Amino acid sequence: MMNDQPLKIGDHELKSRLILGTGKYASYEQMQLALERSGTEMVTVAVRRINLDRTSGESLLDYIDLKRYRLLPNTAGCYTVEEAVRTARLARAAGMSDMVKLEVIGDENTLFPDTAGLIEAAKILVKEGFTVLPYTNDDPVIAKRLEDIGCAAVMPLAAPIGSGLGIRNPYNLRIILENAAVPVIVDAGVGTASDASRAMELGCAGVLMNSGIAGAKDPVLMAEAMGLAMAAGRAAYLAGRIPKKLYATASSPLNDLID
Amino acid sequence: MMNDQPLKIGDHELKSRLILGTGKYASYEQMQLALERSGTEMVTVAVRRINLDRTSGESLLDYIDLKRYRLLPNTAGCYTVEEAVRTARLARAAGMSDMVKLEVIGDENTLFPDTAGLIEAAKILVKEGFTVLPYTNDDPVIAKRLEDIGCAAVMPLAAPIGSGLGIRNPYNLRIILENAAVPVIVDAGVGTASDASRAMELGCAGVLMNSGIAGAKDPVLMAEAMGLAMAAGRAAYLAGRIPKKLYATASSPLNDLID
Amino acid sequence: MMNDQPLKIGDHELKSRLILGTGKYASYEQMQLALERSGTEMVTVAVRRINLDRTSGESLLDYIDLKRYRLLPNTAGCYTVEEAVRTARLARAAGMSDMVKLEVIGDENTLFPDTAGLIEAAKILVKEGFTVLPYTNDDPVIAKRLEDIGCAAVMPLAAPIGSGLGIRNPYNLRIILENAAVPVIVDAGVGTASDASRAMELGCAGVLMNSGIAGAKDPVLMAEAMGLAMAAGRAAYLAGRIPKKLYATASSPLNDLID
Amino acid sequence: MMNDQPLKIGDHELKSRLILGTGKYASYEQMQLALERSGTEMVTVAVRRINLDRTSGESLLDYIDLKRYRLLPNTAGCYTVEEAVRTARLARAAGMSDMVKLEVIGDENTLFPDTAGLIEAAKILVKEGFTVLPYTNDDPVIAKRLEDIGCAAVMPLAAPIGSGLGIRNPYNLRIILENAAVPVIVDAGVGTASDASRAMELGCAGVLMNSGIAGAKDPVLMAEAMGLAMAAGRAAYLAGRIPKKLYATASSPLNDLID
Amino acid sequence: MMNVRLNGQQHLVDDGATLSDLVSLLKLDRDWIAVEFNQDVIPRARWGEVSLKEGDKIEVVQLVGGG
Amino acid sequence: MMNVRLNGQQHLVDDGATLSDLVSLLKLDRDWIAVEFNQDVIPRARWGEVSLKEGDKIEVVQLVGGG
Amino acid sequence: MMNVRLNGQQHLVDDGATLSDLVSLLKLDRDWIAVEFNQDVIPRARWGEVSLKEGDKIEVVQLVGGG
Amino acid sequence: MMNVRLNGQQHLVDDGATLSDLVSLLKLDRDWIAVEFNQDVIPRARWGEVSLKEGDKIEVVQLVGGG
Repeated sequence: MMNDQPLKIGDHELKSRLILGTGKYASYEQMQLALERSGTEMVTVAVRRINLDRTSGESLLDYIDLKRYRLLPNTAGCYTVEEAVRTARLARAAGMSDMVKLEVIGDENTLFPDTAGLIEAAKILVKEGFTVLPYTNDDPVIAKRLEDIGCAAVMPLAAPIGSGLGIRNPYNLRIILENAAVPVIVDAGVGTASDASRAMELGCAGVLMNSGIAGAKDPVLMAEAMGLAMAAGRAAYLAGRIPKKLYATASSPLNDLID
Repeated sequence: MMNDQPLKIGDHELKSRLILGTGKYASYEQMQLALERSGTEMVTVAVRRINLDRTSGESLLDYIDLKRYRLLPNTAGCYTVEEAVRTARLARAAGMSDMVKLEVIGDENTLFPDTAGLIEAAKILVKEGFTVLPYTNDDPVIAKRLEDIGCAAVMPLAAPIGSGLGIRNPYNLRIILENAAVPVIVDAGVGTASDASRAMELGCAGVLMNSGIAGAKDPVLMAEAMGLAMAAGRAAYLAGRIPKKLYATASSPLNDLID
Repeated sequence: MMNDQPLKIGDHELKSRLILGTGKYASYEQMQLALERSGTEMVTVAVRRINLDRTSGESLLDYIDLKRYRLLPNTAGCYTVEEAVRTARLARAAGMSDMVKLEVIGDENTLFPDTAGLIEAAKILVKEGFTVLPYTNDDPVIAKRLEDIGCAAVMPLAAPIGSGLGIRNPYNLRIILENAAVPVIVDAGVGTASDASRAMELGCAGVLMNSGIAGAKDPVLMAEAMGLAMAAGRAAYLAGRIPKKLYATASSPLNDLID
Repeated sequence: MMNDQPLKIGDHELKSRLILGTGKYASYEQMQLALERSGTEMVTVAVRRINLDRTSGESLLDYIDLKRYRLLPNTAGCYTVEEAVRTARLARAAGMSDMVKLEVIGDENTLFPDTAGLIEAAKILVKEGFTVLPYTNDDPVIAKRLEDIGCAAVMPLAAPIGSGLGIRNPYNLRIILENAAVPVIVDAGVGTASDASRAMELGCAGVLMNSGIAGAKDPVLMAEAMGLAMAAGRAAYLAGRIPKKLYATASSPLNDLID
Repeated sequence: MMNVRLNGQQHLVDDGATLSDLVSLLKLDRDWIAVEFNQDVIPRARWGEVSLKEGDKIEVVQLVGGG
Repeated sequence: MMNVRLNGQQHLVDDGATLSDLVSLLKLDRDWIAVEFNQDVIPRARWGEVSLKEGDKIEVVQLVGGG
Repeated sequence: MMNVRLNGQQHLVDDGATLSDLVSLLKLDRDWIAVEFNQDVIPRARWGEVSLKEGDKIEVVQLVGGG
Repeated sequence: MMNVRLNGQQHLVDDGATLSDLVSLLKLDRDWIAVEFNQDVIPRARWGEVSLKEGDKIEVVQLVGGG
């Protein structure tokens, strides 16, 4: 098997370059199997109020082996800098992790980030010692700014969250990649295995996904597909693909034909 | 790991859905490693005159473990029905296999098939008991005709041989797939891992490639990438991807946010 | 306005490079207006048995000014060489034109051509002095063969007839264009104005369409759109577009900024 | 010819939906011809220091008939809010127009906007009574914010300025269009005629371009192409295109065939 | 009287009738139609020379809207 | 007894109760939850030191599935 | 005489000169140029009212081709 | 001695030689090669039965790398 560098995010090292969300599975058991089968080593979690009226019953964390999976809390659902920052702090207090997938959402229909708010929140959290992984749009200027203020990675969307549209603008992604010194992780929009491979072939450091797996007809099998696709895309990137040409080149010898 | 049906071509069954060419490697050793790493179980070979002036030295077949790999001789380089049929017969006599990757080439710059000649040659070889796998263009009418005359599979090109352009016309491929009762194997044009995944996600039964691997900077690593990509694409196809949507759907809960 | 060469097909010369079908309009009046507004100079017509039970009433040709529009009879609906050849002969006898849009259909769901039959029929009709414009797939080998046997143009499909999918495989079209000495006219599949422009920008000599106009919500306005799009695409092709680049180049001066 | 509404930007009305830049032409004469041939009614101009060492000679404005063309001064080259605002004020003083194409550039390689600065500058200028047309990225959240603060239009890029890549992300553009109450004008990235048509077919209110014309081999002919393409795309949008389908639909009658 | 097959249907015509007679009887506009007689196209100028016999197959076609 | 605002709802607690008391009363698993007290996060170790007063705003959160 | 900063360069003007004088001296076409004086835009109509002082910063701009 | 055409070139063989003799003389590995004799493929088992005559055309092929 190929020898690859681990993915370094801040002080953390990951062998698998696939980061998985834990939302929207039919059951915790299904999620657990999907995580396992995907080979992931880092999973996102959301921070939510405890519902005091419900008997708590089982908890997500009963199903996540913390020796195997690192937690990456998110600030999903936050529409302001203040909410995002407070949520990140709560996540750190709850999860004992300094990492945060920072989301400051700008619009509920597209779930596109509010990039100005994102930068402001990132500045605050970097100063407080967080390892910040911001969910951002695919704008190269924003990506560079996030890197410049100390984010540990930048996580541009491939397409809207849950849309399954795949990499809508590989051009912007290429520009971001050519100019980034921190890992570029595609976050959101991946719909199927080849989307994940393609992100890696472009040179991305990793891919974060949730709906593409949890929403598949068979989420556990799709998790396996995504794990394989990440490895495939990474290997293809490292292996160096053939150039594209309009015309053909024979793969069998041109001489010694019978006549 | 996923439970998948084997790929059946005539009487033959293959667990790996990747078929590899054996041409254009830097050395037999490199080819051997690439075959191994890819997980393939069937490899194409060409039929050529023995060069009587050269001391023969090593032979391709010294490097192909026939217990592990089935041979699929091709008729590459044949521009007429007669040449292709004679070459197929020689291949059968030499290789003790009844399978043939049938090529009747129509033009040396594109290496597109001469589909009329292809159909004629296929008819002859099917009658002689060959298991015929024809290399064809992506025309649904031709594909159907090849199936109707008894070909064991149809192998439309994704793009010109060696071009690395990937699947140029997924629409035609979909039409071929929806109307075929025999395996549809993409043959030629695959440039990188995501191309292979995408072919499988469309529902293809397999992919045949050579230049995409042999021409990569690191062919052995690309072979591994392709093996993974085939498994990824196949699993994604079986798992059933999410539908594509223009707008977003949140993957974290919408309720119980702090305020 | 630009000075362009006329489109020469056999002995015929056309200023407009748009060829229009006359089928599927809501009324002859609508068709008449659409033809007018599009600027076309050549229209296709089908050959059909006179229905002896119906009182004939108005005829298509009452609505086509033959001083303005040249007729291009087609062999639509023919599935065999014999039917196509007989239909072409009848068309010539009826229409006093030696031109024929030759169709030999291979399959009723895709309406893709039967290319082997097409070549056979074309040979016969060329020998009989017809100016043959064959509707073909986008296979470069077939296109070259049609040219070699004396067709006056080749008319590859952009996508299935009536599908509106636009140019599905510009790569094949480019190869056909680079190798053709006769006019290459895109026939079928154009759905909107930019599809027509794109065909012309690739270097096509013309575009033939019907459903894209007749099936639009406002066929007369779409006819105008298509006429404009043809002129736009042709002019852009002749004007020589800028090369594509990943990064930006300023269009305002970089010096003499205030500070 | 079609009856279309004029494009309204603030208090201004334009019959042509094409806005042209005036930079990078080989000569003022060439620019003048290009403007004429394109049919545009509004042209962008930049604001630059008068070079006191150079004998001034001819001026751009000697070649622009102000009865025919409205001026749209830009703030190209401005990297800060302050520069952009000062430049806009100077433009108003010089050009007696209250319109400004607002640019706050974020990066010199991509010329992508600094969207946070853009919003800040737009706020100031709207308050000062300017009709602000901001050059922005294709982020729906930013577009909405610009509209909310009173911009008279939003002008998302199709691709980097001068890149000629065309509409890289029609999905984002569609989302912007579905949510905008002000005109959406594609600004930058258009490389050829079909790109312009496509923008209009998506429902854009207009297109602004410069390099695509000035950088063509024959700028005057390309200007004509672009003018035609705008009209074609607009007409196609208004005419309502046919839906896309995978399979074919015949355009000639299916009955009354000979047998 | 005799039977011919006209556009796929049985049709009665007078003994000795020509293609030209048939076209006249059907009241067809002679321009823009074409006639096939036993699978051979007969030019307009020769319609009067072709006499019909029992069982002949005749196709009379016109140009209609098509793409 | 006094009223505090807990997770957006009114909640009665004993006079002098601390955050720690509150968490115990709610029978919450102390691991993997976090507490915000008037918009400041209070580390687990300091929950015993923070006494509640009428009108205090408390958020108690946990980690749940999300993407 | 005194020094002002005109378009980024040192420039000598007469004592008591106005913006209007400066524009005249430079032989500039008054239409289609604009003048910024210490970062404030001065409308054409008021150029005569603004007297220059040592060290003033003046920008005189025109419209040029741009996209 | 007589001349045969072997793989496109003239080749001298003994009178009465068979295909089997020819393959032996060429020191070819009998596995994985195939022989065509005047455009007919001759199965390995029958190489000994086929005697060569002046002008016969023989193709001896092997499997090589190809795609």
